[in-house]
Amino acid sequence: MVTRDQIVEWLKLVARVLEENKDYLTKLDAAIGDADHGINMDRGFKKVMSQLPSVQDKDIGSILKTTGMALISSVGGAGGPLYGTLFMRAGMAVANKYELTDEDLVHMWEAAVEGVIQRGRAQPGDKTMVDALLPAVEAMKKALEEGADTVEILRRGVAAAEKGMKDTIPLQARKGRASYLGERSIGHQDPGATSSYMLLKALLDVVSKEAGEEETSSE
Amino acid sequence: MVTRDQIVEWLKLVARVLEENKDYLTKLDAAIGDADHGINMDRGFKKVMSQLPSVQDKDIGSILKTTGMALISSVGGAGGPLYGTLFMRAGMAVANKYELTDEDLVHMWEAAVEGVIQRGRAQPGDKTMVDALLPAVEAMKKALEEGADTVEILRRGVAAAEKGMKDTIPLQARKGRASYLGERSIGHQDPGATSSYMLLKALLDVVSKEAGEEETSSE
Amino acid sequence: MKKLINKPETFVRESLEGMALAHPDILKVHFDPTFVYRADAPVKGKVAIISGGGSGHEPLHGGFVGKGMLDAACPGEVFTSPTPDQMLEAAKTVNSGEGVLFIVKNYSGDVMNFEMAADLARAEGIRVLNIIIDDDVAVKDSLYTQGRRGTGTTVLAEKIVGAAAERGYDLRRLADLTRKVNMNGRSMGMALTSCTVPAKGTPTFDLGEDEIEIGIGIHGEPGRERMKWRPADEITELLALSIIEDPPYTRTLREFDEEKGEWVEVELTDEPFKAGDRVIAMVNGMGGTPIAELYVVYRKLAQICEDKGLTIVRNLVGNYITSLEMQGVMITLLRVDDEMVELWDDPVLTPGLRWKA
Amino acid sequence: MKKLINKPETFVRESLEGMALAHPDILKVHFDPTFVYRADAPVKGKVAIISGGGSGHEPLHGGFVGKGMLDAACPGEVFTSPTPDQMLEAAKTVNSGEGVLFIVKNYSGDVMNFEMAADLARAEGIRVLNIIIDDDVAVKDSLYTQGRRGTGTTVLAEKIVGAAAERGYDLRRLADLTRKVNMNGRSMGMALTSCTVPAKGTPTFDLGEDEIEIGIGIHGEPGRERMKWRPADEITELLALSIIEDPPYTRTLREFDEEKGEWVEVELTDEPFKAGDRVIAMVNGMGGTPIAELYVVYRKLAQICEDKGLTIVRNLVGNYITSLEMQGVMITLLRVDDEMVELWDDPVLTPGLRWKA
Ligand SMILES: Nc1ncnc2c1ncn2[C@@H]1O[C@H](COP(=O)(O)OP(=O)(O)O)[C@@H](O)[C@H]1O
Ligand SMILES: Nc1ncnc2c1ncn2[C@@H]1O[C@H](COP(=O)(O)OP(=O)(O)O)[C@@H](O)[C@H]1O
Ligand SMILES: [Mg+2]
Ligand SMILES: [Mg+2]
Ligand SMILES: [Mg+2]
Ligand SMILES: [Mg+2]
Repeated sequence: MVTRDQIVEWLKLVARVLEENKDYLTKLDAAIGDADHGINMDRGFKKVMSQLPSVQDKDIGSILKTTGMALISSVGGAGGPLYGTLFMRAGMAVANKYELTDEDLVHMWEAAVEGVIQRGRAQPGDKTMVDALLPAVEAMKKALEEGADTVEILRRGVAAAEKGMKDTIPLQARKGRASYLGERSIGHQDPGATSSYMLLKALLDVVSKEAGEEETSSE
Repeated sequence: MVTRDQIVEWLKLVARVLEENKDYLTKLDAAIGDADHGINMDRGFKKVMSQLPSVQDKDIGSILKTTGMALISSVGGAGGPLYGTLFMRAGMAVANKYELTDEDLVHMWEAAVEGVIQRGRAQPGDKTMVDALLPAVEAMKKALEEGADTVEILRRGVAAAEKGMKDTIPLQARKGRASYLGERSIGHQDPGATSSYMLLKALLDVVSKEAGEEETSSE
Repeated sequence: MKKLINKPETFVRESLEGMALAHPDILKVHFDPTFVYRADAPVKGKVAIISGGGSGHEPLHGGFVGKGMLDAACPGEVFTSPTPDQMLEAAKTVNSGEGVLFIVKNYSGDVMNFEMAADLARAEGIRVLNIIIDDDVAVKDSLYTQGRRGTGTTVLAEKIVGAAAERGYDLRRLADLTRKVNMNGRSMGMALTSCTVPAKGTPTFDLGEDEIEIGIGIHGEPGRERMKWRPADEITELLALSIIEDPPYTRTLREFDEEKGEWVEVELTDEPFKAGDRVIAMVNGMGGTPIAELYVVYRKLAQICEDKGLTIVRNLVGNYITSLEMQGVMITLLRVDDEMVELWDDPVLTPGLRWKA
Repeated sequence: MKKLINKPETFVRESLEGMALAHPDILKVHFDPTFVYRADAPVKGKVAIISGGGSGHEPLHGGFVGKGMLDAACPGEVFTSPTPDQMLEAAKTVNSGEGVLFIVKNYSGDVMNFEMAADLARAEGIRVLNIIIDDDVAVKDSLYTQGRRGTGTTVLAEKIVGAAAERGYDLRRLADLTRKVNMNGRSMGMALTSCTVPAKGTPTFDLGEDEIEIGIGIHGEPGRERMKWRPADEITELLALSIIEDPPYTRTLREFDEEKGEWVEVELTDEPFKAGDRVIAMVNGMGGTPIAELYVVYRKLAQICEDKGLTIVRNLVGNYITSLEMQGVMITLLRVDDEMVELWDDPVLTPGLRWKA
């Protein structure tokens, strides 16, 4: 179970984590992209934060759709439409809800990541955020089937995302700017996969904290 | 007495001296101008050399006028019209002559330098070639009046030019590019005064060599 | 980093404000969301042409807004795609009822943002088609990459399609024309120096004192090859031959199918240049190159085209699609037919390109 | 030194050859001696306007040859005045019998070479008048220097006087108009970076990583003052106020007196700007500055002019008179009357400036 307030807390934590990791993400993007991913995401979540007060009393679907719209209109680049779509689709998947069952939660991520793939047409292995997101969704689905609780579902999702993120290092990019580098993209961790991992990790942190567990550092 | 052949020798020596001092003159011009005086003068006298064969059997006036035209059409910048005028006026002053008496010689330089002043409107002390040329003419006139021989006339002219050249160092430029530097032009030797000195020195070298005297280095 | 800016955060906005002040007769600038649009928009009976992309490529795109070219341009932050709300607002402002054509450079960010914008605009009842420009032969394959980048041909497409819109072509015909321009245009660029993105403050890449980068993108993306400096003629030959001898290139691009009401993948293959072709040639400075050097390149390009049997019927030499203050050059060749040449010659009145007006 | 050239010795020539190839409809280039001239020269019944100077300032002057502007331009080596034989041949080629006006920037080399050329041309029966442009307020006094340098006003003068020649003004009236433009135009520039003369191969001056030079000439001559980098608005204010608040300036220039048949010294004093003046404003890039930055400068300049009661009636923002790849900006303000504005608006068709044609 994830509450509306936890979703709000989550978005705030994401904003904080992205601010803290702005330079780190930008550095990753400098290696194989155009050195703006951290700047873009930070700008986007600042916008999200500025709009949050006006929607945080609404349902989770509205909050997430507003988040998506804020990202779409402020991030730009590839990250903007991708993360915008992620949150829009997530919001649409849980419209009118004030709390999410574990089924809702997993369904929400499934729909969200489906949206990302539709938007960006990246395949797994293309060295993009999909390489963190898709394994996470699959792990969460599996955990749900196996009857894991909310924290455990998210924990498995985060673990899969982290592995997927790290596994982007040896890959050669086939989508986004990094693809122009050809073989020179090998050996670098994908910035989008990294920010995706951070997103999931922040949700786990919020949920597990309220479940009485210790918060771990987010990087 | 200066012969037609000596004039031809002189021009050849000037071409050689300027080629050797191309970098030196350019370096002087870099300090207070636009770093091209040596390049310009060398280009000009290369052109003179290429035309010399076709006129070296003519009278001195023609040779000098051809030299002036060659400089005018190839040097450019401030140096082109000034040295072009110098040789044109020199040539006009000794038209149709195959040899120059000492009177002719001094008169030739007087007319030549008058042309430079008319063209450039520089006053003595403006930190230009005039500061080498004008004292030289005055010294040669005085030497002639005092009954000095050709070599002595030229020797005194060269000495005055050398002093004038060195005396440009403490001056603040009031003509040409160097004038934009204001006080920052102080402390540098004027490139045009330096090339003027070289011109006179080369003539002395040619004439004194034929007079059985030892040639001295030209820089 | 020394630039004529106040601070990185306000650079794009202040530059646009300056442009609006300088050309009030030609264009206006709207902020929040940001877009540049024709002073006389919407133009009755005319399909609106909109483009956009990251800033830092000026005059592209804002400098090509005006009679005979773009109705609106959506500038993002430096080298960052603009956002769909910009394009949506721009579309609403300049649409006269005849629909809107989005001309989009093939960068993942641009492509996705313009697709979202098109969806949003359609949801508001505006007819929109997106056509992608992907002309940079420095990118070899499309299977293992994002595909070719959109570069110099964009400028030529905006001019030609803008003229056609002015003549009253309908939306579908304009989309077809844009696709045709794209299929006949090829570009390749090189850099002598890097550029510095204001927000970053340090050069995007390091080039040694005697190194050059061949096949560079317009954002300082790495090129095909780094090599020692060589004379302009050799560089020109390298670029020109890469373009002229480029084999047929097949790519899959996404377009909106109005009958089906959905995005479909379209496979397109272009034809290489061949003797007898007529071309428009552009020698484009990357921002920091003196025009005198661009003419040195044009001289050699003209010789090469003559050798290869290509007739240059029109040309552009100057800064049209740039990478901030980067020094370097991009060559674009566009195979043209009579229709394209006629449209090229039509009047244009924009800050960046102007004739007969 | 990394440049898009083959070698320094052939740079000017190859660049001109490229220009001739790119614009055969507008101009031709003659070599030995070198000059650029209108493709349709001599134009019957029209006084010919000729300018020239060292190369490296492109598009000035060769890029301003064409209908409505110059009949011919004489390019020297980079930053070196051209020679009188170039001007003489150019004059002979473009003179239609109505005489020739030489527009000369106030550098000792240019002035002397154009004077010699005028004498030579007159000796061949061609009527010639020389008018000097000296508009650079960075040079304070004329008593102890060569006087003010000719900079941005030259571009505006060539446009306005070119239009007047096209309208049929006679030589004397054109000379008067050129002098009037000069007396109403003032400029000042600054550099963020040095330029590198190809023949020299190293930067003309050294500027520290955070230093700028204010009051620079167009050859990398030193300016008034070297200072730490500051925001574009402050730089713009510095330049604009130096121009707007410049006190009356008196100079002695040499002109040819046709009645007397000899060169005479003319003393001229200009009037400072005052509230209510209408001006043409030019924000000119020094060659390596992105146009987006020039618009940042224009934005502030427009504000300052408004504050000072000056109305900008026309403007130019771009690279018009440059110093190779130097980064920096020059501001020119020209006080105009109705006649000058009308002439400004007349058609012009040159590689560097084009409208209504
Ligand atoms: N087509 C795509 N599908 C999925 N993710 C993508 C795609 N293109 C790029 N990305 C992701 O976007 C990230 C870069 O985002 P960002 O730097 O914000 O955009 P841009 O590349 O436009 O500057 C990449 O690291 C990658 O994970
Ligand atoms: N008005 C002038 N009268 C006399 N000599 C001058 C004048 N202006 C410049 N000069 C001389 O010309 C020299 C510079 O020549 P040069 O470098 O060839 O020309 P430029 O200054 O055009 O590059 C100066 O050192 C100075 O001696
Ligand atoms: Mg990026
Ligand atoms: Mg010099
Ligand atoms: Mg980006
Ligand atoms: Mg010079």
